[in-house]
Amino acid sequence: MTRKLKAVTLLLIAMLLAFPVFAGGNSESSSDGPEPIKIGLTAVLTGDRSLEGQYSRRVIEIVEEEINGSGGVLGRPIEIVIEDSLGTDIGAVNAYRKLASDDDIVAIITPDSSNDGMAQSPSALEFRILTTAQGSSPTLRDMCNNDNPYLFQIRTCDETLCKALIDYAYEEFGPDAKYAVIHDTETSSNDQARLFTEALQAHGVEPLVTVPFTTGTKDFSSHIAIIQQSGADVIIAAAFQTEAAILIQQIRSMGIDSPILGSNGFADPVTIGLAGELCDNVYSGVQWVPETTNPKGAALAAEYQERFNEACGKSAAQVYDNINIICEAIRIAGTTDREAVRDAMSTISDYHGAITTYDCRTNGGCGLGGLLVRVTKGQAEVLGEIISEKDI
Amino acid sequence: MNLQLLFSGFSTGIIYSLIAMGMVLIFRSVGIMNFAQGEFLMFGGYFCYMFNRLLDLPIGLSLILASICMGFVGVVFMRTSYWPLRHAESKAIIVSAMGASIALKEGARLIWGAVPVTVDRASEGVVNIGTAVIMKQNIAIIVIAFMVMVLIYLLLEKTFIGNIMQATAQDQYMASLTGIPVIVSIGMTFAISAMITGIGGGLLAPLFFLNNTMGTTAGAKAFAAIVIGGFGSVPGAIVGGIIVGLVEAFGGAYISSTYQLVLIYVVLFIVLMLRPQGLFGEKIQEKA
Amino acid sequence: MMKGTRKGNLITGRYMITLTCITIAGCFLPLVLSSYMLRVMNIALISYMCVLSVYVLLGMCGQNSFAQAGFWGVGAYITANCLLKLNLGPIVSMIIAIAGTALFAFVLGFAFFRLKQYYFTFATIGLMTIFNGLFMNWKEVTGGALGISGIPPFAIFSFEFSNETSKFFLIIFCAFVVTFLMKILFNSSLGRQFMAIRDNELAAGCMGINPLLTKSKAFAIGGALCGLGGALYAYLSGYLSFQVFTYNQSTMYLIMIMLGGTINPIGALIGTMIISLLQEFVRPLQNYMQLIYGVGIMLLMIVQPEGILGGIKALYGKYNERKTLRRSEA
Amino acid sequence: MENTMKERHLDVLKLEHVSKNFGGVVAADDICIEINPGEIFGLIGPNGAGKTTILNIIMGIYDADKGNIYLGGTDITKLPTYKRARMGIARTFQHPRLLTRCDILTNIQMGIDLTKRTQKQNVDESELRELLEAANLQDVDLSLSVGQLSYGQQKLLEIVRAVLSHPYIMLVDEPAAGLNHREMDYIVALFNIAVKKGIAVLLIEHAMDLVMGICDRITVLNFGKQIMTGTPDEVQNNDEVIAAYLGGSANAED
Repeated sequence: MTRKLKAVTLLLIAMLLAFPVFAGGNSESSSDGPEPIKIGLTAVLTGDRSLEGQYSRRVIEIVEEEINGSGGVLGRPIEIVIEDSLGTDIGAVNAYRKLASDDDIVAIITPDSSNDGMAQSPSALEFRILTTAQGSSPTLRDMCNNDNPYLFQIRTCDETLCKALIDYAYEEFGPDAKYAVIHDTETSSNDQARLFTEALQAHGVEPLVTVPFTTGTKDFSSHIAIIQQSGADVIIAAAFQTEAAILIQQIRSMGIDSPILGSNGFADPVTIGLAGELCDNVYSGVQWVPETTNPKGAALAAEYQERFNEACGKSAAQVYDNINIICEAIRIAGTTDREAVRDAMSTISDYHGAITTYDCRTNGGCGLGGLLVRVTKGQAEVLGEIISEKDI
Repeated sequence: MNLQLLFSGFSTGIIYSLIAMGMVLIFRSVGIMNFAQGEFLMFGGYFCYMFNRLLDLPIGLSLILASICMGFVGVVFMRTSYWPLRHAESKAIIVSAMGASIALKEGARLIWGAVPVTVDRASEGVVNIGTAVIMKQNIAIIVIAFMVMVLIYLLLEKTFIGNIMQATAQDQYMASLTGIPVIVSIGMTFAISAMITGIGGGLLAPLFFLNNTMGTTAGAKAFAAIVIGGFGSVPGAIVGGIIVGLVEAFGGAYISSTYQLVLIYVVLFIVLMLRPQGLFGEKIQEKA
Repeated sequence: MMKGTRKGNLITGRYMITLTCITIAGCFLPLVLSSYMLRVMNIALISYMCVLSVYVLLGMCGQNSFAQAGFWGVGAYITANCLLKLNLGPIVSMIIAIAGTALFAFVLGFAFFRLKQYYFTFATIGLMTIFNGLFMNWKEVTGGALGISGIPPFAIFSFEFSNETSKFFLIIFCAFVVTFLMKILFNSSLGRQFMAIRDNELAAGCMGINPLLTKSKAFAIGGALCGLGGALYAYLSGYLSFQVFTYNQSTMYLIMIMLGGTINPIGALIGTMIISLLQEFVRPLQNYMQLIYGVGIMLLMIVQPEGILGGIKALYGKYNERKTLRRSEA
Repeated sequence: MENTMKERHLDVLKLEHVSKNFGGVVAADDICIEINPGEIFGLIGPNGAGKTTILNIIMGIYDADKGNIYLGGTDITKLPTYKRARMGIARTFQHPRLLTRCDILTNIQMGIDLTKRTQKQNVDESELRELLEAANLQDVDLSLSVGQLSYGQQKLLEIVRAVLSHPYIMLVDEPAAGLNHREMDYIVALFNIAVKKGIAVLLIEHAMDLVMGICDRITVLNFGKQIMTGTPDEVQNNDEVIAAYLGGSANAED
């Protein structure tokens, strides 16, 4: 490396590093008009779960236009500040604390995973900011209820959806149907498998076999072979979209066309996009499908499809609801003071969002319901709405 | 049931062999393990997706075009990540390759988005042999991969270009003395390595779908394949890859489905404890 | 020890620079930094300890291990279990974590160091995958995929290190002590044995050094450092999950020490700070952050293959050569 | 420091019918050598005669196929290298193996560590000064990096370190290769100090004037076979040796 070339490259790196400093905060800080109300969002923009980040980044445009178009909140426009949580606890906590130490941030939304929510919980207690969690596991719900008054689980707990799906399946396939369970050992899939099994046991039925697999497994032939041997005629499965699509594809290609009761990843537009027609005869108790019968949800799905030419995913609908419910709390509180907004949030008892209705009187499991869907001819067909009451 | 496991294990295994072969070619020519080889697999898959789904070309043509593009990617990778560091310590080259793998992962996400995608299958449908239902795609993978290996064998052993590449691999300094343009020869080695692994990506896509981080786990398994097969030996890499595939399939079914990935490395340790230089490798001779 | 003519040659005087840097940082940073940047600095200092373990293994002993993040996890989970399940005191738990991880690494060393060069490195990649698999699936000890939450902060007698600044003082104190121990190790006979093995294992054998035992000792010291890092991380974050103890984290440690320079711990400190701050610094780039980050690592390697410190040493080397020439002419 | 070896046993190092072949190539064939304390024992022969192989067999880097090796009466044939070193064998290499990234004092300290561990004695400053003066290294700044020493100085430093570890015997592999005459005298000075301490020296060397000058006895090897063992003048007049070196054999005399 000649000396001159080395100097030039060093200069290049220095410029490369200095650039973000000048870029400063987010680009679209509007100068004219009243000060915008800032809401923080930590999302996984890079790495394995970057799909969630992509949905969150895109739905923010719709939400900001919608709310600011209709006069904003308390007469002020809102601005969503997004930080990348890099898919690890450390990344999630760093992103959270960066947002929290900016005083005009009123509330923060966690990434779509229970792990990240639990990792951010101690920081939420330290900064005393309203934090809405997108994770769905019961452990997160208990943490919201007991340990952290600032943490609200703005999501339907898996328990409600899994129980509703199993109850429906019990009627549909009759009492003597035999079940096998296959699930990812990742946090939410792990819980969902346990909840499916408990719901079955409530009906006095035991799953013949339970086959766990680690996240990122690609070759399920050995797992499906175990299920085939068990002679089950209904398969219960819990996994993320990519593994779900691979699993469905391999089950169908091995000639097994028994119905599959899947977690919310199984009726997701991405899964259907990948596995296509093979997804038929898959039942799922989900938060969200683009073909939702919920009026607000249908409007959001249409707007998202028209603007991005892509089906609106679960993460997008969730971020949409989280932002709107925070704005609702700010309207009730009448101020952007963090304590007041938090107290206002716990008064919300019947908020109709794009996914379901929310009751935040207790922090855990604020979402009350979801949708029961079956995939036919590559389309998610809504069989019915799941709704449950919150025992306060 | 075992026949199904055999075929699916064999077909995934042979993909790992393709990655491992790509790595060994680079290792033999420049003496370092390429930590970004997994990303070649992913890029090959995405190129195939670009030709197949975005430009609606048939899958066969897409695979060929994808591997040609991968050839260029291989050369560009060599020029930016290896060549400026060829006189530096091997650890510096490893770290530079790691930096490149992070950049390649993010680059793929920015170009093709984060939504997992797929490509058409090389051959549709299934074949029933007795009770076993075997996807034609698995058979197609084994056939195509085998043809690629034969092609590479012929290129390396029989052709003039092959001899040049072998000579540079043996001793770069001597090769340059005999008039071989070393940068061209190493460039070709990287190109061929990227092409082989890229084809693996195109073949794997219909089964396991493409996302921008699929390269890392595949790369780690290819490492295991190389070590089991023995360092620096191409047949070792091929056999090692197939062993990894089979261990994954049968281990998952009979031993424990949760620790499937871990089983591969347990087998790796057993092989290393019995034969520290792997099945085909030569013992590392330390000179006094 | 022989009292040689030991002058401020960069190679031997390096420890003073590292120690002074840490003490200056210890006094000024808490006043300057916001609590967000303080958390980034805490995480960086914890990573510094794990990068020191890579320094001992790679810089001193010439063995490249990818399993350091795994030992970091082992230390963290031991601490969490001692605190929550066996409800031992915070200090006792930390000591058990350090000793336990060190012993575990020492025993593993005997199996792993039968392998040479590349084989050892790839065996540690396998070990890292096994660690991550265990952290994710072994429910009783690691809480499985949900991890362990509610870990109480560190406390001595009655004083609890609960807020960020007090945690910072705890961590930077440990960093200071650990760097000082490195200084003692480097000048001890054990340190010299490590370097003999790094330069040529056979020649080391000819000087009465048992390669297998000495390399296992290096692995044990590396394990102890990662155990301490793990314990401090448990106290700092209060929540542990498998997402953090991954293969990528181990590669991050290698990148940090390669950027800084493997010759001495100041390289480890520089490398850790550059990477940790680089990651936070490019946050405003949002979508392109990791791309710039990856390219940045490549460029830094191309410009300075021996790491920042290598460059400085090269400059110093030239100054030294002139000094010897003058001497021999005189 | 009086060498205890003298009272304990007659010969320091004994090779009994040692032979070694690498897949057909005979490296050593039925070698029998006995070295007494404080004796300088030469090992000469044309290139490829198997001299370094024998050194490696004594050191345990290669295992002997047949025969045993005794160090002061104890059988060390099966021991690993580091155990043999601790029992009192020091070794220098054709190309110096020093800690390249450390300073000179650390390299010297390596030898002293071995003494402290094996004989629990500290090495005093005077002994080090005496050796450095013999090697004309006394005015070199010890905190300099080893890389800044010349090739010759590095070889001398390796011998100094070997002596400092107070072994019973030193295996010295071609110390004079690449050295000028002035530095060869330093080697002779260092050997004299070693002999004074009762340390035996097994010397491999091509520089005939050095070998004939200082060796008490010499063994000549050719293609792994031991042609003869004797005093320097016996070796010079033995016609078989001359044939191996000068006359009939094809390899050129270097």
